[in-house]
Amino acid sequence: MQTDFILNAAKAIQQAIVANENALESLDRAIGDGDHYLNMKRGANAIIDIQPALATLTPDAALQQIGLKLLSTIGGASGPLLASFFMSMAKTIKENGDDSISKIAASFAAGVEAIRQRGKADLGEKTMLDVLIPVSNQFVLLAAQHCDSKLICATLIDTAEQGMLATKDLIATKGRAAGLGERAIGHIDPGAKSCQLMIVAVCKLV
Amino acid sequence: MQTDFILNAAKAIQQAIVANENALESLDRAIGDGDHYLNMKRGANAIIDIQPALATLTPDAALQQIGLKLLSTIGGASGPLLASFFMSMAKTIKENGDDSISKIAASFAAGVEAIRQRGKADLGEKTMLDVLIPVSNQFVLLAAQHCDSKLICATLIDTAEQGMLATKDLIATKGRAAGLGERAIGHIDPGAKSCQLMIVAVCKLV
Amino acid sequence: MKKFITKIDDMLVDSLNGFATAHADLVNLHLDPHFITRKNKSANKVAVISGGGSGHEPLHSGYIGYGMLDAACPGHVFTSPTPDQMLAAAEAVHADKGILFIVKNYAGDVMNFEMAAEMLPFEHATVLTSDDVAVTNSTYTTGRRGVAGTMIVEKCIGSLAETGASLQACKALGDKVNSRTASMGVALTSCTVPAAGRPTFDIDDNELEMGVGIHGEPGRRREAMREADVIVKDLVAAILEDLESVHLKAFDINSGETSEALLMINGFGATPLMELYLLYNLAAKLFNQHGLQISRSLVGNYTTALDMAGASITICLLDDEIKQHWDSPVHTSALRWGR
Amino acid sequence: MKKFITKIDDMLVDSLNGFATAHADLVNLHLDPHFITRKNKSANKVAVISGGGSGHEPLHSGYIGYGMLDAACPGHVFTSPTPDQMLAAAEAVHADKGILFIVKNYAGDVMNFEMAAEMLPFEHATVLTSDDVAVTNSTYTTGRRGVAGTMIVEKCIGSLAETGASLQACKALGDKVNSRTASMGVALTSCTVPAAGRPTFDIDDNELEMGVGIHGEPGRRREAMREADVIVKDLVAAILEDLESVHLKAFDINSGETSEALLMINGFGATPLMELYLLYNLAAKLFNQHGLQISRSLVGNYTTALDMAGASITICLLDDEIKQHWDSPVHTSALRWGR
Ligand SMILES: Nc1ncnc2c1ncn2[C@@H]1O[C@H](COP(=O)(O)OP(=O)(O)O)[C@@H](O)[C@H]1O
Ligand SMILES: Nc1ncnc2c1ncn2[C@@H]1O[C@H](COP(=O)(O)OP(=O)(O)O)[C@@H](O)[C@H]1O
Ligand SMILES: [Mg+2]
Ligand SMILES: [Mg+2]
Ligand SMILES: [Mg+2]
Ligand SMILES: [Mg+2]
Repeated sequence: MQTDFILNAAKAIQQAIVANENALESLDRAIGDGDHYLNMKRGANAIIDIQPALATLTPDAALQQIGLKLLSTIGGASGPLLASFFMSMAKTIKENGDDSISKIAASFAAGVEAIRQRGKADLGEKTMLDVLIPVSNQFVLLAAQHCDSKLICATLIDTAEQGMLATKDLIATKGRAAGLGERAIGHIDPGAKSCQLMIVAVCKLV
Repeated sequence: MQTDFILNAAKAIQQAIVANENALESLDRAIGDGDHYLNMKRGANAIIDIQPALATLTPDAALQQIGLKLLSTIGGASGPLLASFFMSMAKTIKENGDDSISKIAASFAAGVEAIRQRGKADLGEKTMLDVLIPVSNQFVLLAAQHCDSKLICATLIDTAEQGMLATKDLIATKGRAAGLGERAIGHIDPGAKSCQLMIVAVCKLV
Repeated sequence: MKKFITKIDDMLVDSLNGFATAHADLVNLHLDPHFITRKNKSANKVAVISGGGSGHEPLHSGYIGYGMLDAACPGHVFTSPTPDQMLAAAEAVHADKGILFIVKNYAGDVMNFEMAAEMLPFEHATVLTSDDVAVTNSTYTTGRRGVAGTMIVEKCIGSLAETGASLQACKALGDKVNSRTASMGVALTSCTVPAAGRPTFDIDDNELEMGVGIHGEPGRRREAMREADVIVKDLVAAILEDLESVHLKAFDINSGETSEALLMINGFGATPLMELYLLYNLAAKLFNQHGLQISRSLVGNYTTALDMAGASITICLLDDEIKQHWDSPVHTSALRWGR
Repeated sequence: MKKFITKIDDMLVDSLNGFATAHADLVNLHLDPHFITRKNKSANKVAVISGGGSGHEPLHSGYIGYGMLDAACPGHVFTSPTPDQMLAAAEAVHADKGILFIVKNYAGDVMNFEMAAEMLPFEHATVLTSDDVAVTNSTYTTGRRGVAGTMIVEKCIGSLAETGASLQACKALGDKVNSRTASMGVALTSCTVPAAGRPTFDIDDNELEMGVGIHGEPGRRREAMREADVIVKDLVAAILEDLESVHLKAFDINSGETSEALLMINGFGATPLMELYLLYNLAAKLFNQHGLQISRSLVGNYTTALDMAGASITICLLDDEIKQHWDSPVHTSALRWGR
C-alpha cells in the first residue's frame, strides 16, 4: 500500500460523504441527534486539509496522523471510534508491514477490533460494527485465499451493503439510539451507512 | 334611568363583546398586544357575576360599583379608562340626578371627560375617544333639543360607527400603537371598536 | 399553541403558587388581589414596589428580595395589574418611609399605578422607566416604553432603599438611572399569549422585527433576516444615537474620552444562551469602538416576552453612584450576588 | 431556521468569545483546542473538569468558578469534545491533587474522555452522570443518559474539591450524588442544530415527546398533547419508580417516613419561566404526597437543548453531606450564592 493510495482514498471518502449529506443527516435525525453528517464532513475535510503533510509520510505514519486528526476534529461517538481504527491499523502495519493483501487485511481487522474494544459493542447492536465486522471477516478470508484484489473489493462492497441494510431491522443496544427500543426499527444506523459509503469509495479505487 | 336598565345594558354589552371576539382580538394583535378582547371579556363577565348585588342598588351606586369592579378586573389601558368613565358618571348622577335625558347625557359626557383626563388624550389620537367624544357631543346636543330617545339612539349608533371607522386612517399618538407611526394606518383602533360595540348594544335596548 | 397549562384560567395562579413555593425562603404570595411580598424586610426603609403584566418573568417577581424589590404586582399576561393590587401590596410592605412605585411606561401601567397612587394613604413617588429607544420620544406621544432596562433601575433603587435613604433620594436615583439607560430589541418570532392561543403577530421565515416591544408590539420596521453582525450594528447605532442625543456627547473613541457602561444582552424567552453570548461579543466590540468601556455585563433572560425568539441590547451609562448600587449585594430569586 | 449567527462555522467561537468577555472576571478562554478555565483558582485542590457538546448552556461553561468547575471543554453543537481539549484543559488547571472528569453518559462523551484519560500524565478519575430515567438501564445497553442532574453533581463535587479533599473523596461524592439523582424530560417542540438548519425531529401541533433527550433524541414514546397536570403526573411517576427501584424504599407518605430532596425544574430553552413555575407547583405537590420533603428548589434554564420547548424534572435525594455541599458558596456565571 502506498501513501498515494491513502491520499486518493481520503479524497474519495470525502466526496462520498459530501455526496450523501441528506442520507446521513436524516438517518441521524431519525434515531440520533442529527450531527453525524456534520461530524463526518468535518473529519473528512480535515484530512483533505493536511494532505500536503501526509504526502511526505510513510503509509503507517500517514494512517497514524489521520487517526490523530480525526480524533481531534470529529468528536461525538464516531470520532474516537474511527480514530481508534486508523491508529490501530497504523500500528499493525508499522509492526508487520503492508507488503501483501493479507497484511493489509490483518491491519484492517486490527482497526475494526480497536473499534470493538473502544465502543464495547459487537455485531447486531445496530452500529457501524454491523458493516465493519462482516467486511473485516470477509476481507481476511478472501486475502488468505489469495483472491484477486478487484474481486475482493467487489465482494466487500456487497458485504458492506448487506451489513448496512441489516441494521434497519435491529434494535440498538449501543450508542445514542439505544434509548429508542422498538422505535429504532425501520431506520438504518447512520454510522453503518457512513462506513458502507467509505468502504465502497475505497474499494472502487482498487 | 333604572338599575334594571343598567343590568340589561351590562348583559347586552357582554354579549356584544363575546360575539366580536375575532374582531377585537385581531385589531389589538395588529397594532397592540393582542389582549384587548381578553381584557374586555374579563371585565364584562365580572359585571355579570355581581348582577345580584348590583340589582339592590340605586343607579348611581350601581354605576359606581361597576366602575370599581372594572378597575380591579380589566387592567391594561382600558381598565382605568372605563372605570373612570363609570365612576365619573356615577358621581354626576349622584349629584345632579338622572331624571331627564339631558342629565343622563351630561353624566355620559362627564364620564368621557374623565377618560380624557385620565388618559391625557384627545380627539384624533386613534383611541376610544374618537368614538366617545363625538358620541358624547352628539348626545348632549340632541338631548338639549329634547329629541326622542329612540331617535337619539339611532343617531348615536351612526356617530359611533363613523368615529370607529375614522380611526382606521389615523396615526396613533396615545396608547400602545403610538410606537407604530405610519404602520398603524389601515387598522381600526381596538378600544374604539369595543366602545362602538358597547354603544350600539346599549342604544339598541332603548 | 403548545404550552404547559392545566386550565388556562388558572395558569397565572398556578404559576404564582409554584414561584412562591420554590422561593418560600424569599417571598410570600397573597391572592385576591394578587401580589408578592418580600420576606425578612428591614423595617424603616422606603418600600419599593413594581408590577406589570405577567409573561416577562423573571421581571418583576424574580427581583423581590434583599437589595431590590419589596413587592411586585403581577397582572394577567401582558396586561397591567390593577390598582387594588398595588394598594394591597403597599399596605403590606409600607414602613414609614413612603412607597416608591417603579412603573414601565405604558399607558395601562401608568394609569393603573396612578389611580393606586391617588388612593394611597402613604407618602409616595413613582419612577417611570422608558429605556426603549425604538419608539422615539415626541411631544405628541406618551413617550418611550420601559423594557429590559427596568431591572437596572430596580436594582439601583433597591440598593439605595436598603441603606434607609429617603423617598426623594430613591426617586432621584431611579430617574437618573433611567435617563442613562437605553435599550432596543429585535424579534425573530412572535410570542403567543396563552389565553389568545395564537401568535400575536405573523412573521415570515426570512423576516425580523426591528425595535419590537416586549409584548410583541410592532417595532420600527419589518426587515429581511440578516447576519447577526448586521443586526447588532443597527441596534447599537440606535442606542448610541439616543445616548448621544440625551447626553450631548459623541461616543467616539477618537474623542479620547471614554464612558463606563453596563451592557446587558437580554433574551426574550426562546433564544439560546449560545446566541445571546454571540450577540454580546458583537455588541461589546462595537460599543468599545465608540468609546464605551463595558465594565459590567449581564447576559440571559431578564425581561422576557413569553416564548418570543429574539433579544434586546441595553446600555446603562455608569457613574460612581450607579456602580456602587449595581455592585451592592442582592438576594432575589433571579439576581443574586454578594450574599 | 432563524438564529443570531454571523457565519455558521464561526458560531461556536463567536459565542465563546462573548462568554469569556462578559465573564472576564471569572474565566479565561483558550482556543485551538477550545477550553475555558477558571480564574483565581485555589492551588492544591482536585482539578474538576467537565465538557460536552455545545448547545446546553449554561452547562458546562456557566458553572466554571469558585466552588464548582475549574475547566470546561465545549464541543461542537451537540457533539462531544475531543481528547486534545481535555488534555490541554487538564494541563492548564491541574494542581497536584489529580484531575476529576465529570462526563455525561453518552457513548461519544465517554469514549472521548476515556481516550483523554488514557493519555493523561496525571492521577485522574471520572464520574459518569446518568440521571435520565427515560432510558432504562439494562445489561445490554450503555445505560442511562446524563442530563440536567449533571449540574447537581458538578456543584457538590466542586464544593468538596474546594475544601482540598482527595480525588477519591471527590469521585465518591460525585458517584453518590449521581446515584441519588433522577430526571425525566418532555419536549413540546424539536430543537434546530444551527449547522443542520432544520429541526432535529418532526412533531405535530398536538403531540409531545415523553422522555426526550437533551439533544432531541427520541424518548420513551410519542403522545398526544395533554394538560400540564397529566404530563407532570407521568414524569413524577417515572422518577419515583426509578428512585424506589434504586433505593429499595417506597416513597409513600403513608409509610410515615419522609426523605428530603432537591427539586429542579429545568427548561430546555424555549419554555417561559411562567410555565416552569407552573410545572414546579404540580411536581412539588405530587412529590410531597409521596413523602418527599422538597427543601431545595431550582427553576430555570440550567441544562438546555438549544431552542427546544419543553422541560425536565429532576429529584436529588439529599442527605447531610449533599446538603452541605449544595448549600456551600458558589460563584459562577450561572449559579451563584453565598459570595
Ligand atoms: N459503542 C459503539 N460502538 C460502535 N459504534 C458506535 C457506538 N456508539 C455509537 N456508534 C456509532 O456512532 C454513530 C453515531 O455517530 P455520531 O452521530 O457521529 O455521534 P453521536 O452519537 O455522539 O452524535 C452511530 O450511528 C453508531 O454507528
Ligand atoms: N391614553 C389613552 N386615552 C384613551 N384611550 C386609550 C389610551 N391609551 C390606550 N387607550 C385605548 O385602550 C385600548 C387598548 O386597550 P387594552 O388592549 O385593553 O390595553 P393595553 O393597551 O394596555 O393592552 C386602545 O385601543 C385605545 O383605544
Ligand atoms: Mg449523532
Ligand atoms: Mg392590548
Ligand atoms: Mg396589554
Ligand atoms: Mg452528537
